[in-house]
Amino acid sequence: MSGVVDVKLARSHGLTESEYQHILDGLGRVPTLVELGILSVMWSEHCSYKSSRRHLKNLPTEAPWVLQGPGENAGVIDVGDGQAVAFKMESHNHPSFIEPYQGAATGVGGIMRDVFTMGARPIANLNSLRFGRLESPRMRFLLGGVVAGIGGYGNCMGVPTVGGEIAFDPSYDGNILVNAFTLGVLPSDRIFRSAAGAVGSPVVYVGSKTGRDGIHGATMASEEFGKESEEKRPRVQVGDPFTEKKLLEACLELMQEDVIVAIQDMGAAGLTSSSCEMASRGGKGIEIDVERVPRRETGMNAYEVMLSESQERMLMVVKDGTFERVRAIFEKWDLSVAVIGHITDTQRVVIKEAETVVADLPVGLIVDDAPSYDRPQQRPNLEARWTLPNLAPGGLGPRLLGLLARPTIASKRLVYEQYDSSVRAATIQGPGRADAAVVRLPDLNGAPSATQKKGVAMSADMNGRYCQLDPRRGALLGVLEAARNLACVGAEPKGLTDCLNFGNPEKPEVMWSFVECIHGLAEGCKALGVPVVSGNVSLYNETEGRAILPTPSVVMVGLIEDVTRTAPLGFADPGDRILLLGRLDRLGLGGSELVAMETAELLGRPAEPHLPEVLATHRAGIQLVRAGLVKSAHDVAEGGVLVALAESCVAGARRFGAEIDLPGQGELLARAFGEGASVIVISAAPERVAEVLAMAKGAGAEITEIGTVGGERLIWPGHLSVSVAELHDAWANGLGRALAAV
Amino acid sequence: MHARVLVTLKKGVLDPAGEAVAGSLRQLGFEEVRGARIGKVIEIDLGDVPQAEAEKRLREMGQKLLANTVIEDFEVVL
Amino acid sequence: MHARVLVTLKKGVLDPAGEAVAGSLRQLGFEEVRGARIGKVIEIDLGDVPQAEAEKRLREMGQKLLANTVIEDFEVVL
Amino acid sequence: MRIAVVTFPGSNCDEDAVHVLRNVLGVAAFKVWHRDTQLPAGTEGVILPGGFSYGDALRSGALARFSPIMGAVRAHAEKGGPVLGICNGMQILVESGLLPGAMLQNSSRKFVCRWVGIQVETLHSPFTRFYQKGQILNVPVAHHEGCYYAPPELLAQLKAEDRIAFRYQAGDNPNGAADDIAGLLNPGRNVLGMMPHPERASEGLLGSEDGKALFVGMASAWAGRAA
Ligand SMILES: Nc1ncnc2c1ncn2[C@@H]1O[C@H](COP(=O)(O)OP(=O)(O)O)[C@@H](O)[C@H]1O
Ligand SMILES: [Mg+2]
Repeated sequence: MSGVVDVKLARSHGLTESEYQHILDGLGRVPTLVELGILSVMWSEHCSYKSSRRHLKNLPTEAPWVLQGPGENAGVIDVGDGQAVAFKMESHNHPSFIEPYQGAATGVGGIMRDVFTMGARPIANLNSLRFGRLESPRMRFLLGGVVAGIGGYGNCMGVPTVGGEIAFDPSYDGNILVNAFTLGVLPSDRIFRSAAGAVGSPVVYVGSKTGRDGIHGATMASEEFGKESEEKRPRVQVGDPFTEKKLLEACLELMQEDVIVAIQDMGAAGLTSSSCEMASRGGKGIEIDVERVPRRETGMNAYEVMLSESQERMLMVVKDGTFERVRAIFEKWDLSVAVIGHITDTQRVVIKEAETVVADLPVGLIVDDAPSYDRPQQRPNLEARWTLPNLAPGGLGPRLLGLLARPTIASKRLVYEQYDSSVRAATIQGPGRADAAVVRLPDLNGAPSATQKKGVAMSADMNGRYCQLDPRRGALLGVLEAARNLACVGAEPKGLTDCLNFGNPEKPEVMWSFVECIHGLAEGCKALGVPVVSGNVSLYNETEGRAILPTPSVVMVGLIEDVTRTAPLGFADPGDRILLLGRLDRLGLGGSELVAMETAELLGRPAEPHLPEVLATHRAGIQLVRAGLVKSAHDVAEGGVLVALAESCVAGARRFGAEIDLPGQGELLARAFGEGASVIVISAAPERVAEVLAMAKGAGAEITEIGTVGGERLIWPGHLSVSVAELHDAWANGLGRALAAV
Repeated sequence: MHARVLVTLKKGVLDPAGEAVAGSLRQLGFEEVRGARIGKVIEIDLGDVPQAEAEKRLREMGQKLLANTVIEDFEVVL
Repeated sequence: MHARVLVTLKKGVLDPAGEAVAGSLRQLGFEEVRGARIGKVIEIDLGDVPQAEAEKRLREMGQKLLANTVIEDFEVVL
Repeated sequence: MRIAVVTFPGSNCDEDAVHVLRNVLGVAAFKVWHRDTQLPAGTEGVILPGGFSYGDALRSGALARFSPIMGAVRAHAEKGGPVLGICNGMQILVESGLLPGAMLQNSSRKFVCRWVGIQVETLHSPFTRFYQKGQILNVPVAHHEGCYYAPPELLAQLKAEDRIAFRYQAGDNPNGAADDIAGLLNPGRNVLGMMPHPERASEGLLGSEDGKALFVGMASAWAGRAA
């Protein structure tokens, strides 16, 4: 790289001409190379949120139980009895497309660091994945690599991966999505934050040594892929979960003592963003000597040290005079530890290389003056796609089997068996068992407990197809689905984290869908009383001009007071009665899996949710599960009610048939395969049905008895009769066959 | 014909396993060990192929499958 | 001094990874591949050590740590 | 009853083992740091827990075997004290020669985590004495290198000496282990290595209590004979 800083070099750093001019004006001089590097990453989309910031303000972030909303490494909510949970979701889409194993692994590593930086012990991971067509060998390679990478990192850390979602659509052919979520627990009165403390306090570096990994990863995540992305390969970082496990234990050990004033992980943009953010959040200045940064490679210059994205590193400000204590703990765990600078009152970020100042920038210029754009928005002609195609009538059986075998719907066992889902001896509902994952909370110190009654439930959801057809309604439906899943395990929703994956925001139609989706998320969260406490934005998911479906993934977190009272999704005993909570006639075929299967097109408008009904359904679900009145609960989602029923038949610990009669007179296909908000399939012992009906009605919900569990076939007299063996085969082997077929 | 393809991590790419092994070797008394890196060796049985042809084919295999060229280099040993 | 220790699975020990690689290679059009076995190469930086001494030490490392001689053979390459 | 659970760098099931002993069974249990050279006075049993000691560099268990504490673990085993290696703990026992054979990568070449049925093959050990012969235990596995390997002579010997403690149920072998071996004993029958995780199957709430009796057996085996 040439050392002459000019507009050309600025552009190669991803800065626009006017952004560069802004720097010249703000500084009153030409920046040094190190300064240019710092400003370019801090002003990248990934770090500055320059296209999204003003719109994120529309999300509701408050509730009495929120202890930390957006703005820190993770959000924190109070769960009572002195305990809190910290959680966040983050994307690693671009790195995973380039090197799937390491990209996904470092994504998982990064989000766990965000959570334990807050002082929380991670107890559960989830992930939300999107892939393109599996017919392509490259896509199968990406899927295999991503799954192995997620497992490789999480398993080694000893944090169970208990749930997630995977969906497939051709729009992800050139940009897969890898969104990783971690939840941790901490004492509610001991949250660690990142605002720099008293002037003169030492700034301490701990963890791995710094190498030339991923220099400029943050700018990579802020660019559209083109042909030349191939050449950006060596920027990929490599994860080291063994070191992160040691870092986790060492940090939590140190956090037991009164030593740390501020702590911030080094994620995207590494030492640069961690130091600038600490200074900014504390209203202070910071001075760092790069010569003192522990290194793995020789000959690194200040630019490289500041911009390296080597993983498994943390920056801390500690109380004066406590460094020896810090050193003892980190050396016990064989980790690097060094004082690399101190906090100042100058409100400047000063970087030295021995005695030479290589960067001296006002914190305000880096953070507060970062660009913020109100990008133009343009509503596309959505109506053009809202007309449903004419589908041939009848043929429910073959259609049901076809839907069950669709990779988006079929069993994900091939994937989740590669994740350790039971480590920590606290997994009550693991992957594939129930609509939401359920984990028993540990004791106050984070250790497993046999007496703890409380648990958390988590569900990851979002349907990009709905969001493409109607962004606002699609995002709302995603939030409602997450809450419905929580209701199925008896959990009260308490908080949400999101990961907003979109295409190029400089395109007005993409920008419009982004803004609309935020409104949809906000509407859902407000209706449910659920605050957004953390999140992440990933833009430029676009290759050669083709954007992904708008995918504002969410994970909703709920609380369960008594973990002995949850419900699985599979039927439990023959003779049990099957009931529907909610109204089937509210569902429709717009954007449905059935239409996608039969037309390979995105058509129709997703069904409108009726919020009061939806809330009543959830309320009834939660009450019924908590009362122990239902033996199974499963929400109606992709594929509609027949798919949900078939899954309850074959996905549980034992397999059953059922005989049912779907209510209503609407069009048969819409009744059978319609999608939308608010329907849950439950089952109960016949002698409890009267109580079930009474409780559901008491909660204001619609409830209908539709049939009985038992037999060898799923039967809807006059319409459908398929053997359990066929249903199971289609569902259990669908993904495997899609992966094996060439 | 039997050949070997050695696949090693590119310079600068972190090798945590190698570092752990180097540390253990030193602890075991091999203090002269300054570092270790762990790669793969793939031994391939090719049947009767002329050497020049084999070399060309093995390079192709390395490129296409055996090495992950994002982070690894490879070398053909006949 | 840089040295390599090649660690390979003993004959008779099943190597599913090697079989998978051979299968994939054939699928990619390398039909001449009759079989493949996957081992490890450990590259060690030894500093300044006379060759004979190095060889002896590396054999010791192989024996003690680098290979599990129940299932693996090793070979020192200087 | 005092059971020591060793924490190696990278261990991640140490807490779970302590939890089951302390919170479920009321047995005194405590963690021991791998760099210690002695087990605390009064130690009656040792558990090498699951996890990824040293990041599983080279081979699972290859580096942990040289941790300073392993001298004391070996001495404890040689005196007849019970030693249980679970998952990574079994890999460490095999690498260190306390158990014969070797571990290979799963035949699927993938990490596998799922529930399996294992059959109790012998009651002659502190760990298995409270089971029924042939009893099926429902327990999870979670590993990448769980394929137990033994040359034919060794296999024959293990069988002849009744040292196979657990076998995966026919058709339920998750890793390709020789002769479906899920757990095996040393000649003294006081050292058990097993790939499945009994500590994750000791509370009904988590899906199974079948692992509990193993810890009860271990904890009471050597009562009063502590070092
Ligand atoms: N879509 C969103 N919704 C809510 N909060 C968000 C969203 N995107 C980012 N945030 C918040 O903005 C802050 C910066 O996020 P990020 O740059 O991802 O953090 P980190 O530096 O830890 O990677 C975090 O507090 C995050 O929770
Ligand atoms: Mg962070």
